[in-house]
Amino acid sequence: MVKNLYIILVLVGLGFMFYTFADGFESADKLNPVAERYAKQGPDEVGAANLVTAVVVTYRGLDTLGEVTILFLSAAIVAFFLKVTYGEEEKRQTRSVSEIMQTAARLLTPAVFLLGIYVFINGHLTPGGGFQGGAIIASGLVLMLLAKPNMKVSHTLIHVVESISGLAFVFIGVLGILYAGGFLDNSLMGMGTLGSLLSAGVIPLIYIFVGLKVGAELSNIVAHLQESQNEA
Amino acid sequence: MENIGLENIALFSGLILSLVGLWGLLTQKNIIKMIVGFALLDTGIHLIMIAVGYVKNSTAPIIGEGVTKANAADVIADPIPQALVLTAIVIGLGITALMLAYAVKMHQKKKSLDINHYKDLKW
Amino acid sequence: MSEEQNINQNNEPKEDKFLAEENKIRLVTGPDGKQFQVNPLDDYFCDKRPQVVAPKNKIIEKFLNWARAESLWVLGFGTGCGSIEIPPLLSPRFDAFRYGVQMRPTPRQSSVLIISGYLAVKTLKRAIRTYEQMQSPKYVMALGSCTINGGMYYDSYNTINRVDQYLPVDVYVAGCMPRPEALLAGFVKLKERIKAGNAEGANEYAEKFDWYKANQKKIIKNWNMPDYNW
Amino acid sequence: MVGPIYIIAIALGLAFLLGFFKKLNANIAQTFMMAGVGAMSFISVQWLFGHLAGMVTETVTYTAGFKPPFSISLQMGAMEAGVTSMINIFGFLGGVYLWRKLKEMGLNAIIIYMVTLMGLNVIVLTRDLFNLFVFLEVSTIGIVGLILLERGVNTISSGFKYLVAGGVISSFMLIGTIMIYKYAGSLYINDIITSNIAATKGGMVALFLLLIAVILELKPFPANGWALDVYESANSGISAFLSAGFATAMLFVLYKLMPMFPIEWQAMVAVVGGITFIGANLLGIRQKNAQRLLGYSSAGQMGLLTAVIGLSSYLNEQFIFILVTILLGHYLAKAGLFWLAGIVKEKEINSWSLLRREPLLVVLFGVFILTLLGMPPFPSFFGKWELIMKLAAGGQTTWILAILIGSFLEAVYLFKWFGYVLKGENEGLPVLQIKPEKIISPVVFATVSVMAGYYAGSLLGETNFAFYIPLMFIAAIGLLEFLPAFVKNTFAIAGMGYLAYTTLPGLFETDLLRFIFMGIFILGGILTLFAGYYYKGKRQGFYPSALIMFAGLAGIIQAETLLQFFFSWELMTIGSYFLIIRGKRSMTHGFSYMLFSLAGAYAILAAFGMVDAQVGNMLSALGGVTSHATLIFALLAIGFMTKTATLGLHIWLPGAHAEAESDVSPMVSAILLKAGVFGLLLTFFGMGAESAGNSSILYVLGWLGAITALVGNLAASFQEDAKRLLAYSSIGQLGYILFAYAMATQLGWIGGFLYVINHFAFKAILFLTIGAVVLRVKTHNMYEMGGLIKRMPLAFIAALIGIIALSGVPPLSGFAGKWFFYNAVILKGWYFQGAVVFFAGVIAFLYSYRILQTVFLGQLKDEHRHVKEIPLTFLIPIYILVIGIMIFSMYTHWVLEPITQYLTAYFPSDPVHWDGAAATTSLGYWNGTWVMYIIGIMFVLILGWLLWLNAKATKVKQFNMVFSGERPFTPETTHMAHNMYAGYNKALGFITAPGITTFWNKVAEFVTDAAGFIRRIYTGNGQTYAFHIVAYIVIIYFMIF
Amino acid sequence: MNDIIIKLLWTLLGLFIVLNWGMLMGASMRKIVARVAHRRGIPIYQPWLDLIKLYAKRTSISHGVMFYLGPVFRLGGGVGIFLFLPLIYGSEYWSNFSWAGDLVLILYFQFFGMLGMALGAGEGGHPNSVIGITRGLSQFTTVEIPLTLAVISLALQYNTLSITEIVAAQQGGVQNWTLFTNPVATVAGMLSLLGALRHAPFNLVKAPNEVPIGPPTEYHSAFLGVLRTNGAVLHVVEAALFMNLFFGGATNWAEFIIKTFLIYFWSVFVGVVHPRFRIEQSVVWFLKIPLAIGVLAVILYI
Repeated sequence: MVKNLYIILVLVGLGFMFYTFADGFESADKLNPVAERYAKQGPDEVGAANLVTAVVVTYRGLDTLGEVTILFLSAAIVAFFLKVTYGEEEKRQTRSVSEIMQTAARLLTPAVFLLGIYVFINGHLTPGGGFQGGAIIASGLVLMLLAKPNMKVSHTLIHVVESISGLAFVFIGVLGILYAGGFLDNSLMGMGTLGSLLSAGVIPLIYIFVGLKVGAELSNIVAHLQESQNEA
Repeated sequence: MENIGLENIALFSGLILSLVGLWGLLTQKNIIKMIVGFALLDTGIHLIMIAVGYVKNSTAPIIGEGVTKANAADVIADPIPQALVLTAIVIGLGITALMLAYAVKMHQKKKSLDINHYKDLKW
Repeated sequence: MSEEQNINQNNEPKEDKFLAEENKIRLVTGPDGKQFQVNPLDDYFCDKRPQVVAPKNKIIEKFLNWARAESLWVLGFGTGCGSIEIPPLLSPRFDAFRYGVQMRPTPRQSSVLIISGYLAVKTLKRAIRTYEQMQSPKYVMALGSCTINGGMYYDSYNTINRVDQYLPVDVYVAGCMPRPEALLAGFVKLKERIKAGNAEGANEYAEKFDWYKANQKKIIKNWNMPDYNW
Repeated sequence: MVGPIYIIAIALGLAFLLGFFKKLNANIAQTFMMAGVGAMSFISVQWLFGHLAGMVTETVTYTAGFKPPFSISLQMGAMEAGVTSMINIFGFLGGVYLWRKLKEMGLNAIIIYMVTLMGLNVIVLTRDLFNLFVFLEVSTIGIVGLILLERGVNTISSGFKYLVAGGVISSFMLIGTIMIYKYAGSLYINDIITSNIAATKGGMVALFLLLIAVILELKPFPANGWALDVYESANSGISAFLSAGFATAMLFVLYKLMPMFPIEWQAMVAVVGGITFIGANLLGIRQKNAQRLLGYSSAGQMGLLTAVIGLSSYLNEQFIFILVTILLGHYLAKAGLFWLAGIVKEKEINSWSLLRREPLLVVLFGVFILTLLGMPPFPSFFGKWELIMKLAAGGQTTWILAILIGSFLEAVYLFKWFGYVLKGENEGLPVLQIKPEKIISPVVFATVSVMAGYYAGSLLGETNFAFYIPLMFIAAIGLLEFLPAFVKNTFAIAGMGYLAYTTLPGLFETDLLRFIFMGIFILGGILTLFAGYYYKGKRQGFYPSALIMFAGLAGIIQAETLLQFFFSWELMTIGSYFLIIRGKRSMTHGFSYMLFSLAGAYAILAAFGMVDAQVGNMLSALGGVTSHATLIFALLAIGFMTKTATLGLHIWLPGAHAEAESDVSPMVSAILLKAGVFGLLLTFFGMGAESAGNSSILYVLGWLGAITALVGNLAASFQEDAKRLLAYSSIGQLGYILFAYAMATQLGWIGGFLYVINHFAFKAILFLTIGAVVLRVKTHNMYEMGGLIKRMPLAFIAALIGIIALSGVPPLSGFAGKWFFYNAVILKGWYFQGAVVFFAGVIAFLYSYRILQTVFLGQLKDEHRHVKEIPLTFLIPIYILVIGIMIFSMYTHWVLEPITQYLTAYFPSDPVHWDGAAATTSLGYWNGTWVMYIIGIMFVLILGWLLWLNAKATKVKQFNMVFSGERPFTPETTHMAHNMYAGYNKALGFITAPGITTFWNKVAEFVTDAAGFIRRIYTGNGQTYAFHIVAYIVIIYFMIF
Repeated sequence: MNDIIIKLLWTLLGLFIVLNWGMLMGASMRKIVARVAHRRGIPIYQPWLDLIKLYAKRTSISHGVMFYLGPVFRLGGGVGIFLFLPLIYGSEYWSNFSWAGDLVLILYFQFFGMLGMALGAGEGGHPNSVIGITRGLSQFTTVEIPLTLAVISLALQYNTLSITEIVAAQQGGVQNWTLFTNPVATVAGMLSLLGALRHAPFNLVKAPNEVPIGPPTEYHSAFLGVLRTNGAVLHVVEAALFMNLFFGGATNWAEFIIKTFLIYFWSVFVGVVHPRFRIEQSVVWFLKIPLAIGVLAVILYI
């Protein structure tokens, strides 16, 4: 218990440290120069109505690439870590899934997938984007798995989707170096009209791939975690 | 303190949430609970990030209703923290997934989720 | 006690039941791992026979004998009960120093061996060794009747009767025990013998070595050593 | 130039591409991966060469076509090029090393490996704070994945601990980053540097959080338990990755971010680093597990580098050099050692003796250990040197002390380990299986280490090519290890001969002092090497070690700058360590030798630092020192006295000399000890005795020398081991020499020189003789010998002459020493010290007699009845020395007169007057030649007389002695040898009570106990480790705010 | 060259005188001891007879080369000291070869003989000899200390280490002797002399029956003769050394004889009235009072 006392003490100290952030914290009245430039130039330079998307995909595209990489890595590690040992699934006892659940899942899954796709295709226009869309797609998979615990997910499909989208992302990035201002330069394709679906250069393209990739990877993780229970 | 705004609430709750998360991480012996603590910590930080990006009386940085290219710079919130938080969430997700995978594997190895049972290496 | 009972020196049977353990032939491993035999009697002891050393020309020898006679270094070993009579010699009352008599603790430096009484078999061995380790010219003086004919122990199982069967005695001092005065008289006698050139006991011992040795070995069964102790 | 962005593109593209072919043949996949890593290496290396050649300048690559701060940019400067090259080359070689393992673990492992490597590259290159964070997470996650190459429960739990700790750290980093953004309005590092965000409290805290997170990633003591577990349990290739790759990148991050932080925090960074350096190395002392030990060492090295970064303001223009060389040393060594750990597969360091079955591995191990420790000729040596020099120039004495203490602690466990490798028991250990791909990488790194050392040295402009010729010669000999010993011996002697030919004539013209010492070193070397012809077989390792030592010795003499001197000094120490440790039971002794030597070397280093700060780096400028002269003097004296084994610092000597091989003992005793003397002389010559401080130190040294002589001689008298006796005698003799030089008068120094030459000659004779006898009789114990004069008369004569020279009996040269001593002592006024020295001189008779009596006289033992005379290869050098000593005794003035003239420059008063062979002082006179004649004639006359008298003496054997009418029992019971001076021991034995040994043992015990106590903070509980991290942050926060 | 030969002849004559005086002195000392014990004691010519007898022994044995060389070294040591010691002050003939070395040479030349004796005894193989030697060496180590200090004190006093000059400084009357000018050093030196001459209480080395006579246990015949010769020479030259150092030297033989006799008598005198020390006792004894006196002697002249 003395240990807990120490922890409390340390956390109180930490709180004290954090308090300096909170103390006199005030939101800025206006944007800082960087953000201001994004706000002013962004729509023209990037062509995305959603400025967050502009930042995420173009201005800080390398971050996004890293982000994708992290997901990719996590998926790879989980896959590599939780090697599934097939053949023992008979032993696994699963609770029977309720009828309501199964029916609802059957009904909702396509809708969820559709929503996910919508979200990432419109990433440059509305709140949302590749990650969000991908997550929605993966949640659709979770729903399926909840309904059918013994379902086998096609890893090959997932990998193909994952790899193609990942490669495409990098490829677009490299094209940016070759034909535009730099890695992941948005201006590879025409800007289009602000606010229309086919605008914002390569952003929709990238977001499609990111969405597919994120969806595939998250599905992959979920599937592996689920399957790993087969392992004794 | 009369002008406690949204951002202050977000910041405070973010800070407190991270402390709570840390507390959980540091005191809970169950590995799953530790991971939950970590998730809380993460979430708290995300809140802080969002709070930082807030500009007084601003709106979402999406050009559309009420936001035009011309006035965007004056009315929108800072888009950068929002972009960052997106990344941070994904990173947190990745780490959490890994932690869970580890937890699964550790449980498989020792049939225990008590962190105290994994002290074979020390000194 | 006849001459034919000569014991040859090197043809002794190797297995001697009286041979002490440490004097037996043993197999030893050298530091380089090679094995070889060590025969202590050969390797650790010199087995040369004593040689007769003829006196030098008369005049020089006369002078030297005078010096020898006046410088009698007595070995301070007590071989028998008579040794109790020796210490008083050095006391103020008798003061043997006056006659050039001095005590030495080691046979190497001494010229006179005093057999101070009967010799037990065990003691005989020591006495012989000691005598042999002295450097010639060397003299033996025997005290008391026991050394002459066994005295009261003439029939004892463990004492020898006549010392001159085993060692060349120069002077006998009679009495049981002879008093220090008698000892002094003995020294005077010995001096006279030396000065006269008659005290050639060492040469006699070397000459009749085989005879002496045979006598000695008859008494001492576990000789355990080369014949002559250098 | 291929842009750095392609590093990312190639890695990720390949990674995603490989994911495509899930069922691809692992070999092909891995080939792709290696090709990718190769391409990454190529990109960074071409940039590095571009920078080195001055073809390119610092280049910034923008992404997304916007300039920073609006987009993320990658900067490829010289440092970045270097660090990424290091990381990528490591990645490539590590990939080679892990080939089999990765293939076995499948495609995912291959992908993770490559992506992790890419992450590290981006960490280095990026100029965006958040991007840094993202790719740091990429690397962290990647490493967590790579940890899983091993699947033991310990590995997995340690991976979890790592994950938790990494998560906590990155949380703080994230808070810091976002808060910095809030206050700076930008994430571009250059912007943050220029913006003054530290002005606000919040900004400060934000910066603090970022800094502390970066520092925590460098595993600072004590908040580093989480990383140690990983080091211990992960695959060795991955531990290497963590240590050489990840840590390197993180260190660069710290370097990169440093300008962001307030300048006052540098001190904090330095302190944190310093504590880590000392703390981690302290705990390493108790560690038995090889990989965990390396983990501690890794943390320690990072601590040192952190400290270097924190101290950058003192290091000025040399900062980068220091950082890079030390980092390079760490990088090469740690990777190499972890790789070796994977080859050995033994956890416990004392099982590493099985490394000995493969000489190549031993060499590699040695290279890495020495690289890690900063020994010459490896790069970190120059880094540490410059570090100390600059710190000294900045007046940072405490820092010098801290760094030297840390280095010393590091040396303790590294050399303990080295000892196990070289000498540990390797019976019953499993067979060493070396896969070809595992050996390539260590070999490459070891080679790079050597080359980098040369390059670093030439960057300093101090070590010219000629300095490396001996080393190259040694390397050549090292390559000829397969040849039989006598061939190598011939080469070695030829090399020494060449050295003599090139150096001696020149020195004779210019500098008598150096000529004498060089003569001793070279002549002694040749003679002792000659004895080596005795040994059959290959004698692996002997010649390189011996030649390293001699190269060091020659280097000391020839050195002109402080660095050259120190370089050679360390070289000599290493070589002699290898030589000493060759003995059968010499592991512990070699170990303590090394520790004392290193401690001494560090004292010298510290002193040199102060000298360099004042008068520059020339050895000859020593005299110009003005401030702290006394401290410098004392430090130098202490440093050199560890080599001369002065009382208090002597405990290594007896064992080391006694247990060494027969021809090594004279090398280390007769020759090596003189190096310490030479050092002392340089100090005394250079700094003089004029100042009050120095002369009071000299006074202390005088007493110390006298007492050393007394205790050394007394202890020698009580030894049962012949070589140990000689070893203690060396202590005593070196005590005389110290005393003589401490007098700092002309007479004293003439005496000192005389003793130096004399001790060289007779100790070489004695050690060679006794060593050869030991070779013949296979025991050191004198009471097991005896009577050997019958078997080895020539050895006896040599020993007798040696002993006469030693004990100072006229007419041999030892007496000349005594004569000069008497005169010097009285003229100097050191009466009581002098009396102690003379007392010691008389005590020398006790052991002199003892060794002659118990070895050569008395009773020959059964087993030795057939031993042969000592080998001819020993006899020849011995008799050359014997003749030498005779000539020297007879014509002492041939040597002493020039010395007197030489010294007149320093002591103009000139109290000695030479007239032919006769020396005259104001006190007296002495004519060595006549004394020799007179004694010789007299001796011959008396001998003739006795021969005439005793011509016919019967030759008897050993038992023909008076034994009170009895006969001796056995030779053993008749040989009076054991506990020979029982009565003397009763009277004065208390002086030799091992108080000093006990003292040092207690010190060692205390240190290890402290380590054992402190390391209990590493409970093994991942939660506790996380708590440590948080507590560390909070504590440091409250300390600096 | 002629000079040297003449010198040599004079030196031989000196040696002869010293040898005979040594034996005579030894005999008289034994007479004195006898008188103390109420005996008449040996005839005064006894040492010569003993010597003749020893040289005239008919047989002898040898244990080896060093056994042979031991006595040579031993006598060489004694004669060597004699050679380097000026006997009569002011006489060129009797100053021997003292120009080749000085006090230090003589101090260290003592070891020459000791070493030889030790080696010879060792070659003899007898454990008792070695025991005797170890005792002798042990004792000698501390015996030297007061002497060393006394010599340092003298060197300070006279500012020279040359015996001739030390003697020269003491000329011109009794009051100039070191005995009076530096009594403390003299005391230290004379105490040291007790140990050097090895009379009781410092004669455990030669304990006659415990370790039969110690080092020379195995020596006999001419070997012993040589040793005894040396004993006679050495006692005189040691006494002469002390005479030169502390008692004004000698300007003629008569003075020489009287002074050496008295100096030697001092050790006999002490020996007659004292029992024997164990070795560790004697070692420690010299480290107490004589050492303190020696230190005092130096302190007084600093």
